[in-house]
Amino acid sequence: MSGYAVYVWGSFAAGLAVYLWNLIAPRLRRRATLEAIAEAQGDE
Amino acid sequence: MSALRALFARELRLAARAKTEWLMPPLFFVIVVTVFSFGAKPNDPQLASFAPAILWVGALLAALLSLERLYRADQEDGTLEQLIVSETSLSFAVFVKSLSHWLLSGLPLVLLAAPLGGMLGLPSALFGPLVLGLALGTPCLSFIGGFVAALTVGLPRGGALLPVLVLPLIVPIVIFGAGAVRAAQQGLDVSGPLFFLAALLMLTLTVLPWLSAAALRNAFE
Amino acid sequence: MSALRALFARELRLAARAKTEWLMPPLFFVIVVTVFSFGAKPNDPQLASFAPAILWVGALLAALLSLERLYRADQEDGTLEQLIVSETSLSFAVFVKSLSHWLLSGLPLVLLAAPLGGMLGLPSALFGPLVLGLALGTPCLSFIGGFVAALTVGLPRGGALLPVLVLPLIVPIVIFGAGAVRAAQQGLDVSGPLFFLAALLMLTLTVLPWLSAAALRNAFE
Amino acid sequence: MSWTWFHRLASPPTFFGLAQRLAPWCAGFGGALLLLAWFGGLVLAPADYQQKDAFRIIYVHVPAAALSLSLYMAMAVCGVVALIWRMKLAECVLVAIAPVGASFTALALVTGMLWGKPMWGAYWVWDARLTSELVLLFLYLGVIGLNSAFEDPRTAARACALLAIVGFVNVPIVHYSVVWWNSLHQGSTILKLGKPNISADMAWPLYAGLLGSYLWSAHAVLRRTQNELLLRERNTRWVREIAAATEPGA
Amino acid sequence: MPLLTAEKLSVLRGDRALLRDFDLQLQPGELLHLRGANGVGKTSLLETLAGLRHAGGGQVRYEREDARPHWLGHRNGLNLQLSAIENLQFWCGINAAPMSAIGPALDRVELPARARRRSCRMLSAGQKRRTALARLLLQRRALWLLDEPLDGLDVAGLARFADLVGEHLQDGGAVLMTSHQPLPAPLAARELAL
Amino acid sequence: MPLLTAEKLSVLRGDRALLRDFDLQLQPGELLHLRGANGVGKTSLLETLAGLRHAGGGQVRYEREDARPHWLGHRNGLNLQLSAIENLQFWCGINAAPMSAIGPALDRVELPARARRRSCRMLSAGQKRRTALARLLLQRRALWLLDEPLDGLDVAGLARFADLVGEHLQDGGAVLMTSHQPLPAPLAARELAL
Ligand code: HEM
Ligand SMILES: Nc1ncnc2c1ncn2[C@@H]1O[C@H](COP(=O)(O)OP(=O)(O)OP(=O)(O)O)[C@@H](O)[C@H]1O
Ligand SMILES: Nc1ncnc2c1ncn2[C@@H]1O[C@H](COP(=O)(O)OP(=O)(O)OP(=O)(O)O)[C@@H](O)[C@H]1O
Ligand SMILES: [Mg+2]
Ligand SMILES: [Mg+2]
Repeated sequence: MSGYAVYVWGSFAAGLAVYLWNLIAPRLRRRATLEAIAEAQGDE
Repeated sequence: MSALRALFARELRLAARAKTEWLMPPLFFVIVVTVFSFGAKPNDPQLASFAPAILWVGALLAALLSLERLYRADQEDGTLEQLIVSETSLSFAVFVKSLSHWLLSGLPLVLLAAPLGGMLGLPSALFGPLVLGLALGTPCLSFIGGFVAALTVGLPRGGALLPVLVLPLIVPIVIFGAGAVRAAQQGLDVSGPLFFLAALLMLTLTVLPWLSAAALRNAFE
Repeated sequence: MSALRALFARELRLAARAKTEWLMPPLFFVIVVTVFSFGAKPNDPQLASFAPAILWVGALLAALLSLERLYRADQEDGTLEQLIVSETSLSFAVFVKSLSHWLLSGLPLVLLAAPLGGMLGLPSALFGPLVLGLALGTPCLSFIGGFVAALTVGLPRGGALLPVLVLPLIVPIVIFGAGAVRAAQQGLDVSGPLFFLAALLMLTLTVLPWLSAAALRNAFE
Repeated sequence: MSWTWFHRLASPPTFFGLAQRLAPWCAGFGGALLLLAWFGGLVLAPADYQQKDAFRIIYVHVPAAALSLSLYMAMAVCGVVALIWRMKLAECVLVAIAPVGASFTALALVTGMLWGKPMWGAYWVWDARLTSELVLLFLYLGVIGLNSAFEDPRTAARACALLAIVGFVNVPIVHYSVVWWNSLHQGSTILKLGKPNISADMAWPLYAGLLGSYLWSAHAVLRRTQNELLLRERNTRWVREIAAATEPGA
Repeated sequence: MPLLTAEKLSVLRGDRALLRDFDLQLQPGELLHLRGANGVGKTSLLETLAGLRHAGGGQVRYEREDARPHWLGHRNGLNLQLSAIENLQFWCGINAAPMSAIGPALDRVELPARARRRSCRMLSAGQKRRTALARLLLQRRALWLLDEPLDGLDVAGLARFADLVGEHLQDGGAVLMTSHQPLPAPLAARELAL
Repeated sequence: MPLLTAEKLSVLRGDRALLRDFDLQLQPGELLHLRGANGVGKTSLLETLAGLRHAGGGQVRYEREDARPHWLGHRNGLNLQLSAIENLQFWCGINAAPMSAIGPALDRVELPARARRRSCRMLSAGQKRRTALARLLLQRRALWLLDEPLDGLDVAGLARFADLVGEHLQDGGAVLMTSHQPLPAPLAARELAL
């Protein structure tokens, strides 16, 4: 990488993190939300 | 007409009641300038080149200090709900309130800018763009700040959020305001940034009162 | 013991309620630095020499902005009168409240000072005096500000009066704090200003809670 | 012209179902394009004659930067719709966009900084493009903060709508900053329509990455919108049914 | 012609519907006393009728497009730093009412002369409530929407309130109010329990 | 031995003396209902008796040096961002009362379960007042000083209030309260008109 490895790989790593976060975070939220709703239903 | 008079009279009366209120923004302004001059080496020529930034940031922060209170008391004592059901349009009331905020906290800074600039070693040739820029920019600060105050009035801890919301919206104004002085420092044409400020002011004056009124109505719910 | 826990828990809970509140003070500082940097010439290397002043003014302002709210809600919703008739001494409650104010709005700045100084181009050799000064000075800001907030809590527009009363008390702190960094910049001894700040902090911590409690009692009437 | 299709689309259960069907396609196509783009960018594309391999950062930086602006624009449009028609769906989309937009803005800043160090010799300079992009991040964070500060989600969303609309002034500033100020940052060439001055073997991974990123973020926004809808409609039958269906053992 | 019509009104708070398909008509001369347990939604309903809160569905109509009700909520709408007179002057200006109405209005609610010129912060709870009631007299509006107007009023205050409302009804106005206590003596109200 | 003694008490507001040489004794089991026109000085007197306001002369004594009364003023003492339970937890901590008292106290004032865990901002006026009343039950204090405690309470709320006060009196406590409306049914009070 002509001496720029840190910067290039750093950028792609940051990119990977952000893309993955955008995949996973909504999914985790979805699960938490549905669990909370199901739980609230159980209460009633 | 009578509504205009009533709104103005009330704001001025309230300001007059707290006898030292009008003192606060200039005082804060002076202190910011003082801290910066202490921070620099005595008689540092660099101070002059930072003068526009210092003065603009001081003006900005001084405006910020009083913004949180703009609608809070009105909301808490029920004045806001009475205004909503009144014959006067809420956006007009918002307009007058923001304008009086400027008169009480922005205008003194405009008047103080030249002497303080002198203290910081700013050449007097630059007073023109400095003062003109502040005269165009500080009303924008009052109206934008008023908008954010309206957004956060329903929030118990809105105060913490307010500066964080105001500052990004205000950055363009500081950029152009301080930019005008810098342009003059470098012998460039100052009319560009000043026209931009004037355009921003027009936009602010015409659009923000409506949006602020919508924010206030929304906060009520 | 249980009173200490209850007071702390309440302050932290209130801060946590607005889920992003803890983000706000750091964000605020970053924004102040941003605004200032952009008011100055782009990429000006002289910015570094103003870093201590910018950071100290930012700290001051952050303290000022949140101080007005320190006792106001408690007074308006009747918590204050309940505290007065409670088993817990008012000055103890005041101490804990001021301390949590510092934890929530002063400490983040202390932690952020070095990275922000770096962003402004401050040499890392100066981080020591900067951070140490802020660590000693920001609690003073919280306690002095809390005292003045107590003095003015009964006043409807006390908020406006507050900075006017606080600033003279606080200006020495800011000047010594920024002075320590400047001394280090010039290769002078920094212990003088720092000892002064430490002494002021001791005085503040021991005396002001009592005075604040007296002010709150007085404000009730 | 009939607006019934629009109203039907805007009804929460319909939109939820639509998003449920659309989202996997967005993620699938987007992911495939992104893989292709990164492979192309990291392996196939030749090194730049000036910047050498550092130029490869473009394949992360430019899509992120373009998304940061596009998502803000979408958010402001949703704000207008939410305020004028008081439409619940628009409120949900608005709130859903903010974290996605913030993440891409942060990515644009980070990759820009990583690119700036080798090219300009500093991670950060107080330059118009950089500063206005930082302000964009603050605006996103402001929307997120404002949204979380209100207890009632509808009040929160409408406050966010107003803020998003006012904050929109910053978007042209970011875009034109390189024109209005003499900036260190390079001007718009690649994203300009017409003939881009970049060689084809460098260009195609970039365009694939752009398209892939738009699809990827569309997926995130759809999913987040679904979450918002579930939360706000939690007392309706259709949500209860979904919740019951996903409960293990139910 | 009714002064106030509510049709198929829904009142929402948070994600809960307090009222659904609520219908109401208020004729000139009518006094409606809204009752109900704590938290049943009286205040929310009144705020919706006053136009302070968006209806979750259905609609509210006044006699004419531009008619506005007088609204008195839990909060008095008095700035505590201004005196009673200054507060009323402000509202006269805002609503284009004649300033000359202020003195007589304060006489009607029997606010002592001493209490009129000092800042409202120095008034007792009942005195503040009386000042807020005086605002209703500055300007004729046919419809009054009052949320717990009797709060804090002493025996004489209740009698004055009865006078005001009685007169307003005779003039062809209508009043919709909530109260947990029975209305003062001569007032005869239609009761509506939520 | 009286739970509260006031001797030659003066109550000043601004430059005016509202009361002079006022004497009062409250015995265990006694309920005193303070009445009087708006602005006569009931709130000021109660605040002075609670130790919130300096007496302009004379003195106030409790049963013991360190005895503290329960105080309930116009303001509820509830932080609006915290839930009813969180507010009461705070007061338990401050006054070294057991946390286990919270649930039963809220049951006694019949605050619905739904309303206990959401922030007090979302409670209706009467629900807030009930929560404030629950604070009196967290911890036994012999003397209760209540300023218009009936404000905002619905019919059921008044009945609950009567229960609480009745029990407190039977336990040997004393209550001094103001109210412009008559006290709810079974309570028999000594009346004192200012
Ligand atoms: C923190 C630093 C940086 C930030 C915040 C930043 C921000 C941005 C933004 C917002 C855009 C999109 C503009 C638009 O769509 O109108 C952009 C585009 C771009 N940036 Fe950066 N940038 C940074 C550093 C860099 C560096 C160091 C380079 C290369 C030396 C670079 C190269 C580019 C290129 C090539 C484009 C595409 C321009 C086009 O449209 O043709 N950026 N950047
Ligand atoms: N800060 C003050 N300075 C001077 N006078 C005051 C102040 N606050 C109240 N007053 C006056 O003191 C008197 C007594 O007020 P107080 O609140 O004790 O009356 P109250 O009997 O409780 O009336 P209400 O039945 O309306 O609650 C009133 O006439 C009021 O105007
Ligand atoms: N911001 C809010 N979000 C959700 N629910 C709320 C909110 N504010 C109030 N509520 C709930 O709405 C219901 C109705 O409140 P409202 O104030 O209209 O009652 P009310 O009939 O006036 O009661 P009261 O007799 O106590 O004055 C209450 O149960 C309350 O808990
Ligand atoms: Mg109510
Ligand atoms: Mg009273």
